[in-house]
Amino acid sequence: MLQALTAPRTRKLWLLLGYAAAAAALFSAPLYLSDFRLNLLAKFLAFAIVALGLDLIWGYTGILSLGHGVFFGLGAYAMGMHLKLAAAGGRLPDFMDWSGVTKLPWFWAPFESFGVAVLLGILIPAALALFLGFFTFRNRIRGVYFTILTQALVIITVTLFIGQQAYTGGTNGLTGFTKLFGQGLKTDGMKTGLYLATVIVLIGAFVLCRYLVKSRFGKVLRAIRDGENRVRFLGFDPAMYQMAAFAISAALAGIAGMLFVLHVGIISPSMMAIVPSIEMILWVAIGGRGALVGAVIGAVALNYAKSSLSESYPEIWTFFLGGLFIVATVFLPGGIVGLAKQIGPLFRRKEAVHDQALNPVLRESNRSV
Amino acid sequence: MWLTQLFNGLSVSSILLLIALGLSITFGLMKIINMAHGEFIMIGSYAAYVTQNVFKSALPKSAFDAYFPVAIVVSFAVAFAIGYLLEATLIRFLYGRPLDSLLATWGVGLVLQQVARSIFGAPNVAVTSPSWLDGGMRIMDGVVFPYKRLFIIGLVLVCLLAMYLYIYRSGPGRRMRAVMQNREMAACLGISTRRVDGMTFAIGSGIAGIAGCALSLIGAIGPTIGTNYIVDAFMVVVLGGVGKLVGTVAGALGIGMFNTLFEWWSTASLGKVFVFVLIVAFLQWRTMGLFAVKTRSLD
Amino acid sequence: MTKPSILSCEKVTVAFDGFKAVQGMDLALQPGELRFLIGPNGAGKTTMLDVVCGKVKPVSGKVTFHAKSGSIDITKRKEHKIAELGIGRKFQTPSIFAGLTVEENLEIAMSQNRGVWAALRTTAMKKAERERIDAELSLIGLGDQRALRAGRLSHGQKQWLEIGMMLLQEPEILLLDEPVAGMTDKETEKTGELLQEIVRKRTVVVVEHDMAFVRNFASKVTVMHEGKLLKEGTMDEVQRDDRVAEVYLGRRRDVDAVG
Amino acid sequence: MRKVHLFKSLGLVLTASMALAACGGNEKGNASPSASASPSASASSGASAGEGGDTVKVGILHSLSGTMAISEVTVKNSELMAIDEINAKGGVLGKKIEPVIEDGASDWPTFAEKARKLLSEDKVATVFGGWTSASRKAMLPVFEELKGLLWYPVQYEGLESSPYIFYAGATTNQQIVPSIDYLLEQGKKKMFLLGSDYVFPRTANKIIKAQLAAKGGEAVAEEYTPLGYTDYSTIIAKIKSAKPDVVYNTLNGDSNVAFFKQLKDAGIAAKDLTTVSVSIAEEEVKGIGADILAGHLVAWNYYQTTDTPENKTFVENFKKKYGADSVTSDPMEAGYTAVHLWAAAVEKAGSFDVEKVKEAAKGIEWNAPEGKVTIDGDNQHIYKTVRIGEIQSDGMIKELWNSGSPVKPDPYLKTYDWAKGLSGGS
Repeated sequence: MLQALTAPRTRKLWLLLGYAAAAAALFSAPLYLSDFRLNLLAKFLAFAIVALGLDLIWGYTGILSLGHGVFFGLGAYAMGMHLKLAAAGGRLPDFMDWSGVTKLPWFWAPFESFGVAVLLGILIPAALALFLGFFTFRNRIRGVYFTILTQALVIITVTLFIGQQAYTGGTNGLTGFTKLFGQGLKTDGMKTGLYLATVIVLIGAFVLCRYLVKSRFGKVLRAIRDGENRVRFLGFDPAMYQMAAFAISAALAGIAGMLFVLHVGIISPSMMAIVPSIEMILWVAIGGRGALVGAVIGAVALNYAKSSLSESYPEIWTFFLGGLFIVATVFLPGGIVGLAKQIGPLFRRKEAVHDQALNPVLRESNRSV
Repeated sequence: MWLTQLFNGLSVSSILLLIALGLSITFGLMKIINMAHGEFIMIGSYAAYVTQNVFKSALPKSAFDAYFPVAIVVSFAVAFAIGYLLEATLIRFLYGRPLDSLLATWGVGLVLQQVARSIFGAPNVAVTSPSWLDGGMRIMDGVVFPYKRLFIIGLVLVCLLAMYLYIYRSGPGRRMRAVMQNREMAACLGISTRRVDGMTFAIGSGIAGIAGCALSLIGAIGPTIGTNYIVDAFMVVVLGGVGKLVGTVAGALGIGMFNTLFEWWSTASLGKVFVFVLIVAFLQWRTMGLFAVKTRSLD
Repeated sequence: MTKPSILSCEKVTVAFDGFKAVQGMDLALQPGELRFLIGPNGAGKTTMLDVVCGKVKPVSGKVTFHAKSGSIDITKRKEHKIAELGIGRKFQTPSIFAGLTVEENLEIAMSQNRGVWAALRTTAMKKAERERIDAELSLIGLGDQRALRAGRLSHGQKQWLEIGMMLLQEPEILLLDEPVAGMTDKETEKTGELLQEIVRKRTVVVVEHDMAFVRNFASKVTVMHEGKLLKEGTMDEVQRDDRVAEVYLGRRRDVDAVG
Repeated sequence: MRKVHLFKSLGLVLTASMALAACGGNEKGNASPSASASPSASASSGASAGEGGDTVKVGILHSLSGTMAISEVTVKNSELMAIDEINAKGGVLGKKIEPVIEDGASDWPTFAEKARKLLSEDKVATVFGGWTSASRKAMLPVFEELKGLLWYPVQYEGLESSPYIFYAGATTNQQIVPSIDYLLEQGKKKMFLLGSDYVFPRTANKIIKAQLAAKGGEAVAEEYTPLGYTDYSTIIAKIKSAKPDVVYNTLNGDSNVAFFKQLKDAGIAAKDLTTVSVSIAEEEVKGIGADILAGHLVAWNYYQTTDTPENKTFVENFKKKYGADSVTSDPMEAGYTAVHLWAAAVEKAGSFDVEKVKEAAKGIEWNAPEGKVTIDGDNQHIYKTVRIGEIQSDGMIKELWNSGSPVKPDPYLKTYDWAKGLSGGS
C-alpha cells in the first residue's frame, strides 16, 4: 500500500496536499491562537523568510554568510524609519529632537512614503550585497574568508549605527511606532492583517525560491557549490551568479526585516549583530540545508523551541538551547529534513537512500578552508 | 606621546596575539571554526580567580603574590583538560566539516557560559593582581610602561616560542603537522591521529586558557567575556592567513597598530570601523590573508 | 605542416614562488590535430594546460588563440571568457558536479547563453537541447543513469560524464589531463573509443602517462622535461630519442608538488 | 531525490501542526511546562491565572543570560526578596504574590516579547524589570498598548514619562546634574567625558556640556567606546594629554573593569585624578576589585552604608538570603523599593486594577532603605536623595555629600534654565 502511495503521480498529489494543509493551517491560525501566540508565530514566519534566502546562498550555492543580520536590519530600519515618521506625524522623531537635530536629515525624507520605504527596504540590502559581492566574488574570496568578511561587515554596520545616534536612534534603535496607513498599529484588525500579509509574503518567497532552485539558474548555483572553478571552465562567470544569489538572499532578508518590525515594534543595532546572524544560520542548519522546506521548518521550530524553553526554564534555558545546537549539528547533519529522508526509506522498503544523496550538499556547504 | 602610542600599539597587538594564538591552532591548523574559543579564555580567567581564592584562604598572606605563576599553569591545565574532553566527545565528529564545527561550537559556547553562570554567579568577579605587577616602568616624564603590559608582551613571546618549538622542532609537533596536512598518509605511517587530534585541540584550548589568565590582569572576568574577544581573534587569524603562525603574528601586529593609530586620530568607535573596513579591503587584495598557503588543487 | 595554427604558445614561462614550472615553452597546434603531451612528473605538462585554459597566468610569453573571429591573446582573459571562446578543459581528477544529476551536469555543460538572466528565465529544456543531451547520453553510455546524482557514479563513469560534458560544451580546442588515469582496462578501451570520436571534430591536447594508450593513436607527441620542450615528433621518433630515454629511464628525480 | 517529496510534505504538515498545537496548548495553561522547572522558576507555576484564587501574579523581567546578566540578576534577587517579605506579612490585599520570572536575554526584542507574554498570557498585575534604556524603550509600547504597569529600577537618561511606567531609579536631575554641581563647587572645572557608545552616556554628556557651559566649567574632551570594549590604553593616553580635573565616567559593564584596571596600571591613582562614575555600585566594585577603585567617586541615591534603620534590615535580610558576602547596591535597592511601592499603592487602591493602582500611587510615601521616597504623581518618577560617595578599600562606599532632602524628579529638566532647548519641542 505504501508503494502505491509513493508512485510518481501520487507523489505530486501528496506534495500538493501537504503544502495545501500547511497553508490552510497557517491561514486559519488567527482563529485558534491567542493574540500573543499569533504575534509570535508571525515573527517566526518573518524569520522563515530570512531562512529561505540563507538557504539559497548557503544550502544551494555553498556560501556561508554570517552577515545576514545586517541585511535583515537594513530592511527593518527602512520600515522602522517609515513608522517612526508616521508616528511623529510631521514633527521630528523624538530621538532626533533630543540629539540636537533640528531638521529631518535628507536621507530620512524618502521614507515618509510607505511605498518608497518598502522599495528601499528591499533595494538597499540587495544593493549592499551586490556591492560587497562585486568585489569579494570577483576576487574569489570564499569559504571561511568570505564568512569572516561578512562578520567584519556586521561589526562595521553595527558600530556605525550605534555611533550615529542622532540619525539612527543609537543602541535604543527605533521604537514607539503607532500607525500604519493612518490606522492604529495595535488594533486587532491590523494585527490579523499583518499576520496574513506575512503568510502571503512567505508563500510568495517560497514560490520564488522554488522557481529559482528549479530553474537553470538554480542548477548553476548548485554546480558552483560543487565546484566553483569547474563552472568557470564551462564558460560561466560564477561571480555573477554568486552576486545574484547573494543579492536575492539579501533582499529576502530585508523583506523579513520589514515584517519583523511591523510585528515586534522595535529594531535596534543588536538585531544586526553577530549573535542573531549566527542564529539565522542555525535555523537553516537545523531545518536542513539545501531544502527550502527545511529552512522554513528550521526557522519556526527553533524559534518556537527558544521561546518555550526560555519561558519554562528562564534561568537555565541556554543549556538546552546550546545542547540542541550541538546535538543537531553533530548527529543530524541533514537537519530535520535530512532526518525525514533517513527515516523515509524505512517505510518505503526500497533501496535505502544512500548517504550520498545528501552528502554533496553537506560536504560542499562545509567546504571552506 | 608617540612613544606611548607605539607602546600601546604593541601592547594591544600582544593581547590580540595572545587571544588568537590558541585559535591559530584549533582553527588555523585543525580547521575547526571554534566559536567556543572565547569561552576557553573565560575558563582561563575563572581558573585564575579560583587559584587566587585558594591562595587567599589556604595560604599565608606572604605567599599570595606567588599565586599568579601558579594560576597560569592552572589555567592552562584546566582549559587543556576541558579542551581534551571536548575533542574526545564532540570535535572529533566534526573534522572536515568546518562550517558544522562553527555551529556546534557555538552551542558549546552557550553551554559553557551558562555553566560559568551557574557556578560563579552572573556578576563579574575580581582578581587581585600580584603586587609585583603593580605600577610601571617610567621611561621618561609622563611615559609609563605598565608592568602588566610588559608582562603580557613577555608572556606572548614565551608562548610563541614554545609553540614554535613544539610545532616545528619536536617529535609530537612533527606528527601534529603531518596529521593536519595529510590525515590518511599520517595514519598509514603509524601515527595515532586520534591522539594527535586530541592533543592539538587541547593545546590550542590550553593557550586560550593562558590568555584568559593574563587578561584577568587588565579586563573583566565574567561568564560572557569570551564574546568580547572572539571576533577579534578570528580577524587576526584570517588576516594573517589560516594555518600560518607567522601570519597570526603579523595579523595581530597589523590590527593592533592600526587600531591604536586610528583610535588616537579619531574615536574608539570610528577607529574600530576603520580597522574593519581596512581588513575587508585588504582581504580583497590578498584573498587568503598575508601569508597564504598556495595550493594547486582545483577547489 | 604549413597550415596556420589554431593555437600558438611562444616562450611561455610560469613561476610559482620563484620556482619555474615552465620555462620558455613553445607549442603550436594545427586545427583538427590530436597532440599528446608527455614527460616525467614535474615536467610542467599540466601547468601548460593550465596556461592555455587561463587557470595560471604566465610571467612572460604569449598564448594566441586563432579563432574564427580573429586572434586573441589568451593570457589577458579570464577563465570563463576563455571557455566561452572555445577552449575546454578536463581536469585530472573527475570534476563533475556531485550534487547534480547526470542529466543536469550535461545541461549545464551544454553550449548556451551563460548569462545570469538567461539562466533565470530557463526552467525547462527546449526540444533541441533535450535531443542533444539524449544523443550524448547514449554516446557516453550513461542513458540509464541520467537521473542519478553524479556523485554516485563509478570513477570511470565520472570520467565519461566529464568527457560528455566537454563534448556538449563544443569547444574548438579540448585539453584533456590524463583521461584514463585510474581506469580499468575495459574502461580505458572505451575511453579510447570516445577519444577517437572526439578527435574527429576538433583540436585536442592530451596529457598522458600511459604509453600503451598513447601508442594507439598515430599522432604527434610533445615531450616536456623540467619545464622545457625536449622533443616533438611521432611516437616512434620520440622513442628513439636518447635524451627522452635518459629522462624516462635514467636517474629518477624526486617528484615535487608540481606534477 | 525521488520519493522524498512525500516525506517533505508530511514533515511540513507535521511540523506546522505541531508548532501550532504546541502554541495553542501552551496558551491555555502556562502552568504545565514550568512544573518541572528550577526551584525559583517553579514559583511561576500556579494553577491560578492572574489574580484568581488567593494569589496574584507579578512579572519579573530581567536579563538572566547574555551580556547584561552580570548586572540584572542581582536586581531580580532583591525584587524576589521584597516579594517574600510582603508574602510573609500576608501578601497584598490578602493575596500572596506569585512571581513569574522571564529572561530578557540581553536582547531588546526579547524584552518586548516577554513583556507581551507576561501581560497577555500570564495576566500579571504588574511587571518589575529592565535595565538598559534600550530594553525599556522596547517594552514601553507593549505596556502602553496592553495597559500594563512596569516598574523600572535603574537610573536613566530622563526625557521620558510614560503613563504606564513607574521610574524607580534616578533621572538626570537626581544623579548627574547635582554631581556636576558638586564637582564645580569643589573647583573641578575641566572635565573629560568618557562613556560607552549608547544612549545614556550620550544624553548624559549632552546635559553635562550644557550645564558646564552655563556654570563656567569646560568639557575638554568627549570620548565613546563601543560596548564591550576592553582596551583603554589609547583613551588613557588621551586623558593624560588632555589633563582634565575630572573624568566623568558613564562607561558600562565590562568596560569599567578594563578602564579602571588599566588606569591604575598607567600610574594614575584616585589622588592624581578624580573620576566620578554613575554606573559603578557595590556590585560592580566587587567585580572590579576594591583595591583598584579605592578613592574614586560615584554618584547614586543609595549605598549599602546608607544609615537608615530600614537599610539595616534590608542589608541583613539580603545577606541572610543570598550569602554573607553578597552586597546591596542602588539598582537593587530601587528594585526592592519598587515592589514595596507597588504593594502600598495596591493596598491604597484596594484593587489590582492598573488604572486604580496608578491613581492611588500618586504621592505615596514609603520609608525605603535609602530614606523616605515619594512617588511624584506628575511624571511617575520618585523623589530621591542624591548622594556622592567615595569607594573604600573594603568595597563599601562612604557618603561624602548628600542633597539633604529628596529631590523632586524632573525628567525633562524643565526647572533648569540652562537646560532650555536640550529636550527640544517635546
